[in-house]
Amino acid sequence: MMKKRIFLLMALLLVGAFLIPAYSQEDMEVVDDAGFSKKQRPSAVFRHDEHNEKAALEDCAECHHVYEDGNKLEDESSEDQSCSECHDEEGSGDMPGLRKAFHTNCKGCHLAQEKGPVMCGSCHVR
Amino acid sequence: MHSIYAFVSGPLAWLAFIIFIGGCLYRLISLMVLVHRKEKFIYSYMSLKYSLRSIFRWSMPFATENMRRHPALTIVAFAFHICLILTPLFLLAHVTLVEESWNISWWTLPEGWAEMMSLIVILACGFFLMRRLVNPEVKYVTSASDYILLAIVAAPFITGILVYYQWFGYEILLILHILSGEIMLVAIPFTRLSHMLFAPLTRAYMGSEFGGVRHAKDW
Amino acid sequence: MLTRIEWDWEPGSREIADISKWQTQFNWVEEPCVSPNGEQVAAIVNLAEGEFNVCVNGKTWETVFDKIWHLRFAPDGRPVAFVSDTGEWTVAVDGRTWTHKFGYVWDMMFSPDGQNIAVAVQQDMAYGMALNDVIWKKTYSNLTNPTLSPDGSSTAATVQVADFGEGEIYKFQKGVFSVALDGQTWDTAFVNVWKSAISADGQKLAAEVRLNLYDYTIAVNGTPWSQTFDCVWEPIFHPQNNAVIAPVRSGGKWLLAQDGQIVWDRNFVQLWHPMVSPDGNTLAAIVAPKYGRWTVAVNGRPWSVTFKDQLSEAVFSPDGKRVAASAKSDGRWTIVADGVVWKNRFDRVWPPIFSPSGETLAAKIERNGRYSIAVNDHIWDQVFDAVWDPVFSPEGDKILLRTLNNDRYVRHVVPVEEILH
Amino acid sequence: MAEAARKEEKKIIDEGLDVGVQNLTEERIEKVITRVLKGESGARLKAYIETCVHCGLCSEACHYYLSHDKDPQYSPVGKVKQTLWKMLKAKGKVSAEFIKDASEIASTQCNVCKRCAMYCPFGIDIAYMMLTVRRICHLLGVTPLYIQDTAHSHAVTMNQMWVKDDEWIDTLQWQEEEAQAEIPTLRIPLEKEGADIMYSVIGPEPKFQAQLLYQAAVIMDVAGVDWTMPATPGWDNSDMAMYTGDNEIMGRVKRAHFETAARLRVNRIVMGECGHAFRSVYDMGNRWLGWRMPPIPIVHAIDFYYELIKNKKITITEKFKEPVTLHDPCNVIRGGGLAEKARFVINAICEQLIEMHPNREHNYCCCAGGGVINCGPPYKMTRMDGNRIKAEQLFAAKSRGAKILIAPCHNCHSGLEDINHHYGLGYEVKFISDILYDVIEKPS
Repeated sequence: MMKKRIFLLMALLLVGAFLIPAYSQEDMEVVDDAGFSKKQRPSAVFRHDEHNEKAALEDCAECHHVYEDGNKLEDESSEDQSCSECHDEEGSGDMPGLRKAFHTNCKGCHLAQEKGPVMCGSCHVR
Repeated sequence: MHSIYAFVSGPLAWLAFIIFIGGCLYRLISLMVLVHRKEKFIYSYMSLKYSLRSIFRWSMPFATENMRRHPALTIVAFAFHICLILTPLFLLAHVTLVEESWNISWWTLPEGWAEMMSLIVILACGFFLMRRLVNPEVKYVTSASDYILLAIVAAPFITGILVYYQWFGYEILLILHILSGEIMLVAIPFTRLSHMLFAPLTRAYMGSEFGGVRHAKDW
Repeated sequence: MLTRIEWDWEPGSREIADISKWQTQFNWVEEPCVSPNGEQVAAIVNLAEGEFNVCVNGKTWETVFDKIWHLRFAPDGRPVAFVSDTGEWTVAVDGRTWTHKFGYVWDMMFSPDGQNIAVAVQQDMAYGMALNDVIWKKTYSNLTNPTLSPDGSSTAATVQVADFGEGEIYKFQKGVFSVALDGQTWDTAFVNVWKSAISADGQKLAAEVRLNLYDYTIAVNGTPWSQTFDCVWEPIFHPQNNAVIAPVRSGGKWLLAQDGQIVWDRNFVQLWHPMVSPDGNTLAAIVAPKYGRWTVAVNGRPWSVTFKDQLSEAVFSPDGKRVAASAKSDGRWTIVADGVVWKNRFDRVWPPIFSPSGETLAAKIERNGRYSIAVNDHIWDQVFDAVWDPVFSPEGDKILLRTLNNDRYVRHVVPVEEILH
Repeated sequence: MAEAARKEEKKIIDEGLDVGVQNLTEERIEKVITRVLKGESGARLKAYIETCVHCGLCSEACHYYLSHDKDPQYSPVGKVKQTLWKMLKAKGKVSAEFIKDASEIASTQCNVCKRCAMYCPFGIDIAYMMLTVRRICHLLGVTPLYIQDTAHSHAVTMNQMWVKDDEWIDTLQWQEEEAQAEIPTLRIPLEKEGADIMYSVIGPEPKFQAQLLYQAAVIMDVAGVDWTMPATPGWDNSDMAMYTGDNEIMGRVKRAHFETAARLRVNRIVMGECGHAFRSVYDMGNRWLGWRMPPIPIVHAIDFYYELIKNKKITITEKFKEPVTLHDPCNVIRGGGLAEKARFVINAICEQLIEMHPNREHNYCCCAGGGVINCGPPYKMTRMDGNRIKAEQLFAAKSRGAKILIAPCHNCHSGLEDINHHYGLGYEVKFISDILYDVIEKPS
């Protein structure tokens, strides 16, 4: 059951990586904030590959996590999805809203690692 | 920068809020204790009806004789106080920070409004500064402490605007912004900014005396 | 003079005089007053311009005066008034004037038995006192706060002992006032001397004094207490041991002091009119335990019931076991005895009076402009245009009532039982 | 500039201040200031001092400030600065000369009219602070001579004018006799125990203005009032000790007043047209004694006349013809809410009332009250120069036709007489009773 699902995901990822270059993260400059109905700040600067290289991030799920019943699933990741597919703007129950999700994800890690920007304007650069 | 940020936005902010809230409670309680100890009779004249009558009247722009006599100051003072209180409370960035820490959030001001309101506070501080420098009756009773208080109030808004536009050294300014906010919080209970706490009380007392005993208006 | 036991205590009503007849007889009739035993009613009457007399039970005094004021019955039943003839004033007792004449006389005082009559007098701007037509040997440039000793044998008053001109504030502040007992002042002078009291044996005189503009104390026979206070009220003498008791103010609160030492263990927002029970065992005073709240404190313990407006004239029962007072809250009067408030409320009530045994308490009351009496919280069913204070019979089973209705003055003796039912 | 101008004015010689300061030592000053500011004062003073944001908005409330070309030293807060702020800042370590100046400022440059309390956004009571300064000066023995003498009079005689016990009664009997020439059966009932009303007046009435007693007696008689007057001290409702900061004497005098009324068992005390006396029996004296409100209801003359007219106890034969204007005294209007009743009375007895502006609670002070006129001749010019604005206000009313100035308060009355004369305004100053006495129907 579990193996089957991982296999399926891997397959989908491969297809996605090759067939949809438009979604390639190589060119990514800012965080995908399409999920916000109204943007109040400039999009957060985020160069995906450069960041990951610098941060020596191997595991996609470090950011592209999957949660089930409040627990992070160790072997699963969600880089095929938009953050906003799970995190709507409002958030519900344990699921943080989109803004909080971004902030927790980025700033939370930066604070923990004591690396990377943590102040509003450092990401939301004018 | 991380550690400084973490310090000013973490322990220092906690400290500032604790001093602010604790200080306010301390000041209010010690005033009440003083009333209880030495001027208990004051309680016997306090009237809810006339307290509210007075507070309400003095919370309405142009509802009192003196407000009508100084229209510019009235407008500035009301705008100043409204913006001074609402802007930090409903600023998106502040609410976001609160939400990150305690998972509670509330309505926020559109960024453009907040910007305008901060500017209003700064301009109002400028207006007050001019009054202190130019109006003889204000100048006469102005001392260094009054300028310092004005600076304490203006600083979070000036730095706030600067970090909003990310002019000059953003990170340093943000740290300064947080610090200036914290200084203001700490200053409120222990300087004449405590009129935030006491004005409703003095107003209520005068309102009660004028309404309940003197049967006269206090405006 | 008949003692109270010899008065007519036969129950029933008796009309003594019809004052409406006097009104036809004279230009005008002033406020009537009545004798303690109720057998006489008297009033100052005007005969013509500048002609006055006193009418007692329909009969006028022999002499007509230019002016008469302050007609009162002495406790022994003699009518006394201040009278003026050809610009000179004196005292007339039962129509007979004193031999001494004065520029002015005022402040009439009686001993409890009515035998001694004291007044303040002024002649050629020199002030003194006169007791039973005997004048002080020395006079002073001003006199205030006259007082009479408990048995009426001595008089005292605050007197000015040195002259100072208008605006001579520093001379004043050196102290130019003293107190004179039977005309003799203390050797010491003070900035102010107010009310004084004479001991039962007539040997001691105590007065409230101000030493400078700020320090107050009590002086006894000219010697101030070693303690000073922010303020003091008038002293009283303990009837048995001659101790001097007075309220004193310190740190913004009032305390009770005896011979300079604080005797009650708590302070009050106000404390005045201290009084000692006839047996000397109990000390009581009118107090405000809280701001704007009035009651009586007995031996330093205030009653739990308090009144908003005022509390006046607390009295001990003759055996000293009970205390009662008249009190007012929100404009309505009532009586409170031993901390228990009457249920009835009145427009006005006069100082309550205990029966000799202390069991019964009576007071003159007013409701809707009509007067009556109430006994132990029962209101008598009869009302009058005017009544005087009720008087208990020696056994306490009957009450003497002096009333006025349609200008008819009537003397009633009413069994207490009748009012209580 | 302003500093220099102020110094020019300071040529007042007052023995009460000049000799008073000679007895001071630095220790005594410090001790007394500490006693008052730390010991006697409490939350109010603390809150007022710490809430004041030095905005200067109280300035325009003050007639001294307005009359001195907006010299900030005369603004209410300016006077606090020159007195209390400095005492607080120096923790009581101030010089004798400072105390002298503080006494002059607090006693003669503030009428404690409380107009500024209506202009402060926080309702800070600067009059209370000035009275606190006077309290300090009293305890230091540095009070203007004339008013100190008056306080001494209160202490000795329980009245304001050194009227001796017998003189008072004699005066009443004399006025009774005078009035009997007009109404033969008229009486001034002395010591009528159980009367409805005790009528109380201020010391100057028996001393200098006995006609006011006469008028009151006629009004009482005509209205058929059940009234009395005491033949003992306690008849005087006035109180200058209240204004010198001698609270103990204030309390003593008020006690005498209330206990006299209580002894006479009256339902109410009616008082003549006086403002500060109203304050002393209605507001300040009763409080010092522990009474939240007066133990016996106090009815000011304005209120009493209102009642008599409203209840048709008196009839107006013919209204007073000449146009009048009304000065609203601080202590009964701002302090007693009688503004509308005053207008009812004036309109009932006068053909035409021409309002001065500002009026009611906002009327400008007479500059005599608060004990200032009682500080005597040395300060007459202080009052005249200090109230040019009043002259302007009165002049404006005059230019609109007012001829008579009604001032239902003794201090206002005397103060306005001086203003009237000094500025040549040409008013005739009257009490309400002067007119009321004239226009009521009397037995022929």
